[in-house]
Amino acid sequence: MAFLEISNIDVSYGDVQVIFDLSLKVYEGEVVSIIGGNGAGKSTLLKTISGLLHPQQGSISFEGKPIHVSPPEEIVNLGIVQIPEGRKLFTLMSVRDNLIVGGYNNRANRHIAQLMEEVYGLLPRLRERESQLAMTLSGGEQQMVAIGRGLMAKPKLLMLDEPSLGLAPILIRDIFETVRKIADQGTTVLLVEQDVKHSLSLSDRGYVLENGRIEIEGLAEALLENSHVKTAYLGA
Amino acid sequence: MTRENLQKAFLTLVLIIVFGLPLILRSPTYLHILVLLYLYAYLTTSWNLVGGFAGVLPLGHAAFFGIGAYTSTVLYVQYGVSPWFGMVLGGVLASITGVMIGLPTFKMRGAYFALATIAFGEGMRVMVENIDHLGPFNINGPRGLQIPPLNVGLANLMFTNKEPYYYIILVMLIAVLAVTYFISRSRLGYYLNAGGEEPEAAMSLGVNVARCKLIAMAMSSFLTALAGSFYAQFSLFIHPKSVISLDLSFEIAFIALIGGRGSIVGPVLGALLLRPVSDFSRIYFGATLPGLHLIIFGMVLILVMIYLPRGLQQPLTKAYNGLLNRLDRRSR
Amino acid sequence: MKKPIKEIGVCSAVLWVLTMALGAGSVCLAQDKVVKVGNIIPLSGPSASVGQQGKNAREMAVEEINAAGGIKSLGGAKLVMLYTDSESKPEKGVAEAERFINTEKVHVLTGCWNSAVTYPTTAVAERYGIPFIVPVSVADKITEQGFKTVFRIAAKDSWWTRDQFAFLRDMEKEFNAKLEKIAFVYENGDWGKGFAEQWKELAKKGDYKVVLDEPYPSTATDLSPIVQKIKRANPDVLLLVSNAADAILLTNTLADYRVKLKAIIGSGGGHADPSFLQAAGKNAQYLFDIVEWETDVNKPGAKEANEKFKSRYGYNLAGESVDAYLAMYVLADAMERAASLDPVKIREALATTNLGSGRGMIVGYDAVEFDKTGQNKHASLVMVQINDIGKGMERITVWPKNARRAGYQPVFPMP
Amino acid sequence: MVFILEDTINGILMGSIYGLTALGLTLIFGVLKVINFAHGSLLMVGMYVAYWAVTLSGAHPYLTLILVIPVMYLFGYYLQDIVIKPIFKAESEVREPITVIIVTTGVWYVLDNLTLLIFGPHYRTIQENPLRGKMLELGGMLISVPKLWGFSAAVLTAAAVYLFLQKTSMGRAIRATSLDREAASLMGIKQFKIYNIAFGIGTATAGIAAVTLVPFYNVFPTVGVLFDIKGFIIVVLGGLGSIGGAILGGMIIGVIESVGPQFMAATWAEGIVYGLFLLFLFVKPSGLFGVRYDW
Repeated sequence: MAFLEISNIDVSYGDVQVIFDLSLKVYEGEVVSIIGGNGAGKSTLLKTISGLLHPQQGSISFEGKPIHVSPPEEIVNLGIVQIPEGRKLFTLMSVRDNLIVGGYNNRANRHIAQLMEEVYGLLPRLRERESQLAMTLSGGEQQMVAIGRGLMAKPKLLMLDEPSLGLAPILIRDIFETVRKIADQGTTVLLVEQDVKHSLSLSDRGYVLENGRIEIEGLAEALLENSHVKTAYLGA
Repeated sequence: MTRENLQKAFLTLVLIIVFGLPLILRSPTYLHILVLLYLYAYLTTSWNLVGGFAGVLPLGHAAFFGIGAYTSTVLYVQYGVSPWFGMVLGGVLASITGVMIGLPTFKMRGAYFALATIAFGEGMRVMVENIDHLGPFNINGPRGLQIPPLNVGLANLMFTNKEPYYYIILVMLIAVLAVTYFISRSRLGYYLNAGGEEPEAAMSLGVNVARCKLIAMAMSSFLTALAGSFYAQFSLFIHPKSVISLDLSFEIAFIALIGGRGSIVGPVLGALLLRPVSDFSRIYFGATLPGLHLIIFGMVLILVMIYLPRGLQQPLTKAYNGLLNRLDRRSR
Repeated sequence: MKKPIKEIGVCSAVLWVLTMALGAGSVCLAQDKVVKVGNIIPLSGPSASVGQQGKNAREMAVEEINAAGGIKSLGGAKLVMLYTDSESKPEKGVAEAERFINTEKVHVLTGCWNSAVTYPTTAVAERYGIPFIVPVSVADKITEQGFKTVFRIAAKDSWWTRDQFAFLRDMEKEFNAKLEKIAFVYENGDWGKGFAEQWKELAKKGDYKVVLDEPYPSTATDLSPIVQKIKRANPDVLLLVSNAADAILLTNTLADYRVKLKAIIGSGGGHADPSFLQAAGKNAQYLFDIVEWETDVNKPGAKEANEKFKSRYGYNLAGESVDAYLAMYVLADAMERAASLDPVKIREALATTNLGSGRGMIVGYDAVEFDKTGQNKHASLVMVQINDIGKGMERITVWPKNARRAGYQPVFPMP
Repeated sequence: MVFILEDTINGILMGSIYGLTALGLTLIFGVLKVINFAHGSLLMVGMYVAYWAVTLSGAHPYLTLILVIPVMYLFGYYLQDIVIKPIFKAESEVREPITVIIVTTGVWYVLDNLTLLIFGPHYRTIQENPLRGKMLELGGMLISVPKLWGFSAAVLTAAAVYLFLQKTSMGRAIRATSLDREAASLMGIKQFKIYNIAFGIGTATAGIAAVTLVPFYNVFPTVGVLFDIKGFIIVVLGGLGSIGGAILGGMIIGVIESVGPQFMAATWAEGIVYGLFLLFLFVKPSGLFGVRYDW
């Protein structure tokens, strides 16, 4: 049984339908990438999984439980945690407070201190920046905080929306290394990226999303060799 | 009949009804209520140019109304200048004031803009209440100004019965609706709308949002001031607490939001619902259970907003379009 | 979303039908022979308190008149009262006057307490030739517009201010105290401004030195700056025009800051509001107030009327409610003589009023008789002092001397 | 020049009470991004609750806080939950839903006039209370004791709310929601529950302000309106959403109102407040403590 199973969903923003009859699966322990261009519906998909949007048709289930009608806080309580696009930090709060809020959900809130140690262990820079306001950090550091904040929620499934956006190449590598580490520690990862090369190279499987529809799916290595992927996303 | 013809027929029917109404409805009471209803619909339509299309919430339009009322009244009572002239001059003054207040405030976002305009309106009232004489003009501070009902006639915008007032405000209302209609189809309307919803996006397309908003503000305050002069001549008495009141500014905004802001018919629909609710509930409950009519008014505001956050125009335009479609299909 | 829309539609439809039905109903009622009296008063908003008192007083008077057989010359026609809420807003007053005259077909109008509402509203009545009895709007202008249909029972503001100064002179003489410095503090509305302008004239004539002339917004939340200003100007006499909320606040704050004055003189309104005594309590002691009437007035029937009123509504009749009460009797008297529902005849009857006795004449003066402008010639005022002479704070008439409560010695200047 | 000091002190004391009345307004705005036009009415409701609590029990006015705070908290909580929440849900895509402003105005009309209907238009003060008319003499200056209490209450309340927001888990959740609703939801924070709680706390602070006013102020149905506009000015001056800013903004208004009339007519001082407010908006729209473009 799939860990996360999405079956035939349609999602609209107001009157505009963004996702059409989309199905995908994520198995426990996997790293799955969703790639696609601007406006393909990637962020909409993640928002729908997180419960910020609800599908008009179809269903989403997590560990066998249907979640497509649940509000976001319940989905977080189940263990699906999203690190949103553009980081969306709580800019006027300290790094520490950002992390604490990350652990707000029912499963995490009793282990805050322990989780925080784990996060600091993985991302030591954050300990140095602990009492600084999030808005004063550099872009790379902010992304670290966003990831740390996501980890504070004790995710079973961690979803990252464009973690490399707007970062210098050297920082991008750092970020992907961190993601790999997280996956290696046993957290299932669903990664949405435009940086196809990096994301597929650390993934097990991938889906190509175009105009709200899954166009191609397969193993990550296979996708990297796929001619359509190559021409459309790898600039080859 | 084609859809277009149907629409024309419908419009003609409405026009016949509104122009013929005084012939059937002879009671000055109802004409008085209708004059105020049209006045509010007019005010709200003028407000809508800024509040609806430009996507901000101005809550100080009573100041422009007051400028119009005071300009024409002072000139007429103290210098015998025709109120028609005073009306236009008041409009120009209001328009200048509107641009001056718009320049700094349009940079503000949502709540700040609303609060700034409240402060502007209230500040204007406080000023008028504190000033007895403004140069050669006697504005009489908090005591207000009376217009002696002596020289009745069109030149003085003063009549003994309600019908002329009815037709004047009706024509003004139709004119302002037409203006809005053309603006909404013009480039300016498009830019305003774009600037209201996605200011950054509009700006990146090279639209000078600030200038569009200022133009809208100038027009809106000009039109609002005209209504102020009309009101002064209609009621023959103005004082700061009635023509520059926060209540008035609020009511204009309510009508727009209840009707559906940013739509052309919204203000009319809002006035059609709120004015009768306010008038009739006061008439029937005002004396026996003091305050109940305002409770009803408040409840109507709450309920309409809960069930129809986009205003009355939303279901009604849908119904209207549905009706048109059905008739259209049947006639084919 | 579809269902709620329907609900709203149904609700508003029901509302419409209901209002229309009610409207139709009130038209049907008009068939019996009755005298319809339209009353436009503030029942909600900032002046709701005075409006309510005026309504109660009218109601009591009309009940009495109807119980006594109504208008006999019209075959015992009853007075039927219609009330409406002006919310203290001129435009509402005007709209309601239109409605009363055209739709309800009232024979007489009364109101509106707020002078700002009364001006434009009397203009509507004048246009239709419907008589308008003004119990208490005091602005001079109201009877000076050249209107034929306006009749005011109460004194106009120039008389109020005149009597305030006459009182001051008399007291100075009686107690052999010379007061020189005078301060004016008043709400910044047409009422306060009207008084202040006349005070200035009178102070000049009376050789007083004006040390402070201060309007304040009646919406002020803190009056201690004003009180400080009074304290520093150090006047002997303080003249006030205040609405209820600010009258209470001002009186309490004056006491808090231990402002020593020789006399404080109110101008009715807020100082005459029944809540004032309750809310200001001991701080109001020795304050003078000018009113048209007081419970201790030496007139037959006054005491009984007040007791009846108090047992029904829980507070004393005040000057302004007595005017409303009397207005109904003036109307009944005029209707009796007019013997017609024709507004022209009613107007003529009102213009020739000379009412000197009867149940309604519990006022201090001798008669109600209107001059050419429609002003009651005899309207006069009394001064009261607030003091505790064993039964808690009460209002005691002290001036004119012949009206002074037997055995009471005014405290002047204030200790 | 002692009198300027005396007036300044009075201005600071009274101003801090204005600040306290505006505290809830700024908190509610910070979290919900909505101007609560019913805030003055909530203050009025609080004053009636406090008035009756003191009158019926005969207790020290500040003792009634034990009752007023929870009553007002629940009142605000359920007002938001039942009346305002549905509109937020309907307008969930809008950042500053203007429709909510209309609803809060509707609530204002309903509350004020319901009070008029139930309690009548009378003006009430509490005659017998240990604070009434108490003045402190200090080097020739008179300082109002009830206002001094009000000042302490204002400062303590502001400090308590500030600490609550900074140091508690709920406080952090509230701050997070006010900074980014969507991100907060993704952390498992129940957005609408936070709104309810913020509204409840805001209403409770209005209740505290009501208790500070009742010993020396009149209670009547339209009393809230007098504080409403002042509250708006204060929160913008202090920076929308800033707790300390509200108190400081209140003090500035208080001082202008108190010292200004010594040099001009009091009615002009009112005008100065509006003028200063507009000036401030043009020069530093984020207010004293607000962060630019944050809201």
